[in-house]
Amino acid sequence: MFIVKYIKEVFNAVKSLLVGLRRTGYYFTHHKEIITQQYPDNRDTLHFPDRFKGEVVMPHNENNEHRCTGCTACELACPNGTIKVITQFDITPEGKKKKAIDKLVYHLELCTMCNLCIIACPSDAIVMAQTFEHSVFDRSELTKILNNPGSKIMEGVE
Amino acid sequence: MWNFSNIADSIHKWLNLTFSPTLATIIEMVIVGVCVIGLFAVLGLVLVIMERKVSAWMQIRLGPNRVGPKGMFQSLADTVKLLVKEGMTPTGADKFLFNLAPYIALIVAMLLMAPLAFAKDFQMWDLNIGVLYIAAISSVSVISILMAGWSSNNKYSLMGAMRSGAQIVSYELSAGFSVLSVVVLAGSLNLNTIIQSQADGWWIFKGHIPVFISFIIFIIAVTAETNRAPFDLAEAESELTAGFHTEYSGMKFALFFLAEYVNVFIVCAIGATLFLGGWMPFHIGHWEGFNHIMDYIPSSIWFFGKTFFLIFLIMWFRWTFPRLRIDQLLNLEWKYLLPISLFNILLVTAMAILGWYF
Amino acid sequence: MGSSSMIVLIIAALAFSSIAILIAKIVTKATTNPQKGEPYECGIPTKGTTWKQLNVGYYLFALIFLIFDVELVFLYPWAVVAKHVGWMALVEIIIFFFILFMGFLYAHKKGALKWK
Amino acid sequence: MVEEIGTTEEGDLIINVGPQHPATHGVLHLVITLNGETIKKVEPHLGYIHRSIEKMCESLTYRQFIYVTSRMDYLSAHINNHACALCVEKGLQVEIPPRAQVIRVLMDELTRIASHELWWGAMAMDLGAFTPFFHAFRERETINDIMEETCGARLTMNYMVPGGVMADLHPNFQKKVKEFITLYKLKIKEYDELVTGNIIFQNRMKGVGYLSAEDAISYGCTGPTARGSGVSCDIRKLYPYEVYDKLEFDEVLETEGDSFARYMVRLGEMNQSIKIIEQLIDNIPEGDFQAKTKVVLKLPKGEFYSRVETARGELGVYIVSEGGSTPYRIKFRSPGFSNLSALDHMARGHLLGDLVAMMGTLDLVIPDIDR
Amino acid sequence: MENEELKTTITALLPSATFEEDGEWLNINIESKDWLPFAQQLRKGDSLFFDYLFCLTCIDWKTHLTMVYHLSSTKYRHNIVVKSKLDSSNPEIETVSNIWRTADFHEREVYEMFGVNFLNHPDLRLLILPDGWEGKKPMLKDFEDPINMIKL
Repeated sequence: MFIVKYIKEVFNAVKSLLVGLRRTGYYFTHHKEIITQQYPDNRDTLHFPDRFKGEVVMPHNENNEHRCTGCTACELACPNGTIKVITQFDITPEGKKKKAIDKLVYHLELCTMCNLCIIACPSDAIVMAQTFEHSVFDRSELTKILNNPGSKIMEGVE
Repeated sequence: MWNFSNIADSIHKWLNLTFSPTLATIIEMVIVGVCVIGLFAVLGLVLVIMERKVSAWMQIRLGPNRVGPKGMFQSLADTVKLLVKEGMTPTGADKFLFNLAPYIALIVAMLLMAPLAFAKDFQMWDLNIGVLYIAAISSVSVISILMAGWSSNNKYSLMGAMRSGAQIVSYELSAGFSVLSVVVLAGSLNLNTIIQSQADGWWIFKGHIPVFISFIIFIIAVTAETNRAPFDLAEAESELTAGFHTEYSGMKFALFFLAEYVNVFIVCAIGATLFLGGWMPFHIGHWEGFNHIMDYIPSSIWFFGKTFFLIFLIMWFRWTFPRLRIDQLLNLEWKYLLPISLFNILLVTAMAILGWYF
Repeated sequence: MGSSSMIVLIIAALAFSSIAILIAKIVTKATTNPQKGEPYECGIPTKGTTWKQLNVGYYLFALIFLIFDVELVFLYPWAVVAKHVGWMALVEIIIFFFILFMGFLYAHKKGALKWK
Repeated sequence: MVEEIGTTEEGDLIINVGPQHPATHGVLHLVITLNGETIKKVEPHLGYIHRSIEKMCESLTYRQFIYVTSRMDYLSAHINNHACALCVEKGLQVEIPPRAQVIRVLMDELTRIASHELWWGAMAMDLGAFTPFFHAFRERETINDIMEETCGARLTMNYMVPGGVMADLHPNFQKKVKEFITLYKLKIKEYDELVTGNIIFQNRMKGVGYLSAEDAISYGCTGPTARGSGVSCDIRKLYPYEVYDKLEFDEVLETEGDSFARYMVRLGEMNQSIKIIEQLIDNIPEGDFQAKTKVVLKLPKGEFYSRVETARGELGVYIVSEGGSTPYRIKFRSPGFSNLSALDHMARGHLLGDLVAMMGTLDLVIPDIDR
Repeated sequence: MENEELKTTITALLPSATFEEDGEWLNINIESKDWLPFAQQLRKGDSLFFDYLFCLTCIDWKTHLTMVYHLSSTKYRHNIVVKSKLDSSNPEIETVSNIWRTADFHEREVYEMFGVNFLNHPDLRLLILPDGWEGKKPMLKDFEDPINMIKL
């Protein structure tokens, strides 16, 4: 009886190993199952969902206008101090003083893509871009100014 | 064209005609040395890329595909990388043994090449005790591992070396017994005679189930002897980081790496020689027509084909199974493989005496 | 080529590894600092010495192996002639194995084959 | 007996495993006292990635601190966020819209499957089988793609806000989840073929790292670690939150208490999660995905404690509020910290190779332990 | 057991205990010197059976420290919170690591983060902080990080 048990044990062990070998053997012969993405080569066909949080950008229209009013809601919402809004006072054509942004400084190196600033923004001036290749050679390049030079606030945005 | 023995003969004749016999012998030796070194290097490169491709495909990956066509030169690039790495010796190490160990690993691997018959009549040393020679030399390989592990003055290395010491000596037994079963059937220790005895069929087919069992035991034992997964306890990277070669870097590490792969080749070549007929083409009994067709395929292709099939088998094991624990590893040997092979050799002897093989 | 091939192979192995290591020495630029020479232990300085008495478990297997390996060497000449000698060879080897197996069982009973 | 083994003697080998070690999956540092191969003592040294999240949260507002917790147990980031959101909601006493509740539960369960997938692969890799790791990633990446589409990120989603979720589900969500379920059911059989049924694997796991039910409770083990010992501790069953009380699923319990039992619990949990997703995916109620909350959240003075079941066990969030817009003191009772404390007890007397199996089945995520 | 029942049982055990019920669970305020015997009774008592210590932490109230123990029973599924005031100049309390072994690690964490000295703790060493850490305990409210990168 001992021998029968012994042989049974060996048989079951070998069987379980063969089952595993069959599985890897299957994948060895079926190259269609390969899931590798050849990343730098497939850059053109890479698709990112619209909601992908890559980095904060400020869209400008063709007249170099943005929607930021300089209300600093994003600055307050940010947990890391990523955004600094530097405001200045524009003189409107009517001669009134109006608060506007001089620079919207964005520290990408501190950003954790938590999306809180985008939600906080009342005028939808900033959005998340789908970029993801953020590496640079110099750390200072990660500090960005989001508004284009000479840009203005869009008409009708309060 | 594929007949190596003719080429060797013509070179031999030409050398003896042009030079004095002594000089001719020396030149022949140099040629052999260079050839063996070349074979060594090529084997290392081919086996590394093969392992990487096999593992990649089993793991639903593409594997290396950047250097050269389909990544075929990847291992060359790896070699260059290892060449430019600094080979360090730890301050606390036993420097003499530490530097000696890779040489020994390589010498052992090299010496095992001698009795292998790579093709018909193409053998360095037609030794009449070839099997014994292989068994004797291969047991030296454990010394290089013990040396490397002990001299590193690193606890992981030490444990890896100790483990592999216990492991290799244990598995040498069942490897030896499974080899013996073929020796009993062939009645000779000469590798050439063993190959000749398989002219009408390989031992794995002729020997029925007992030889098949010893073939399986042989494969398991040599996987353990070459320290490959699932028996890679000597370098179990999730327990001992890199085991016995933790402290080795640069070219010294590369030599260990190379020796490991060449050892895999050698044990598979031995397996192919003993069980699958070496360079002997696939013959079935007295089917003259079929045997004749098979003879058209050059003998070197038969040899390398069989060897690489066995290498693939060992790689297949590596990329499928989890690693064993040290006590399970020794249990497997002492409770399963050794009693089975002891019993098996009796069966084979009975079979040999009765002549139950065609 | 005969037994001279052993010398050739040893010289080839030595030449191969020496040249490889020599080239590596020439190509690489060695820098030293005390931390580099420390034994690797996951980045933590090692505690105590490495070269000390180790658990006997490893050596036990080596000893048992020794016994069996000597038997294995005895088996080689037997194996060559077994086919010619005939049934007597089988009977002899069964007796031989029986003694061997008794020793094996004894070692097993004593717990020598259990990992400690 | 345990105490006897635990004493160090002359001739014992002290080995550091970690912080730079393949088996610790991060920067855990274990000091192991060995006699031969037998473990006498395991002593964890923590703190290599301690970022003092509790202290950080004291200076962040209730809206902001949720995102930080993604960095604790990054494999179940979503569930961590959930625990924090629940705690804040408890203080604010807001009603969460049913749609948001269902979305949260769906995401939780997807995260749980993703986490267990990674655990499965990594554990098999620890035991020396590399191939399962890549096979596990195939399914995990599918979940990550679903997450990316809806939440905008693959790992640290930050999809929770107090009062609901940040955005509505992506239109493709239902379709993709159903596709995933089909894929999962097809591929889960391979897991058994490759790992579960394998004789080497079973021998490595069975009888290794035994933890009795009493010890599991005493050490504060939760999640699959405790359920492998037969302790019923699923927060989703005991203290149901969101819609868990309306769902049909089983608490997976094994009684052996060894590594294999913990392994089987996790595999069973993946199937239960699929069951939950199947129940919910066609029944997502219409409505708001977020309750109306004030811009600046202020919790009333008091103490709030919420607990959820993460992939690793019970995560407790304890907020002490002084009535301001930031927490006065916040404490995360992380599952990994308590689970790790049982490692020494489990490992004593086993071999070094078993330690890897034990650590694998404890499913340690180091940031979760260090916080 | 409901909160009312718990209250009567615990009052019988420790008459000096005071209760708060505004939170989710019953809060019990005790003197730090009563803690160890009280903890033993909480663990052992058949009707209480608090075998699961699921959270152990400390709160720095600037004037004093408060140890907070969240206890639960896996048998009866009732929860309580035990709180004990500690003197901030010399915080000391008996360890409960021999009653609930999870307290071992949690107490070590509290020891290094708040400086609470757990009497009779078997292994009260630094767990998370690097060896040789000196100075203020990091989780105290008046801790100033010399290399604080971001100030909000």
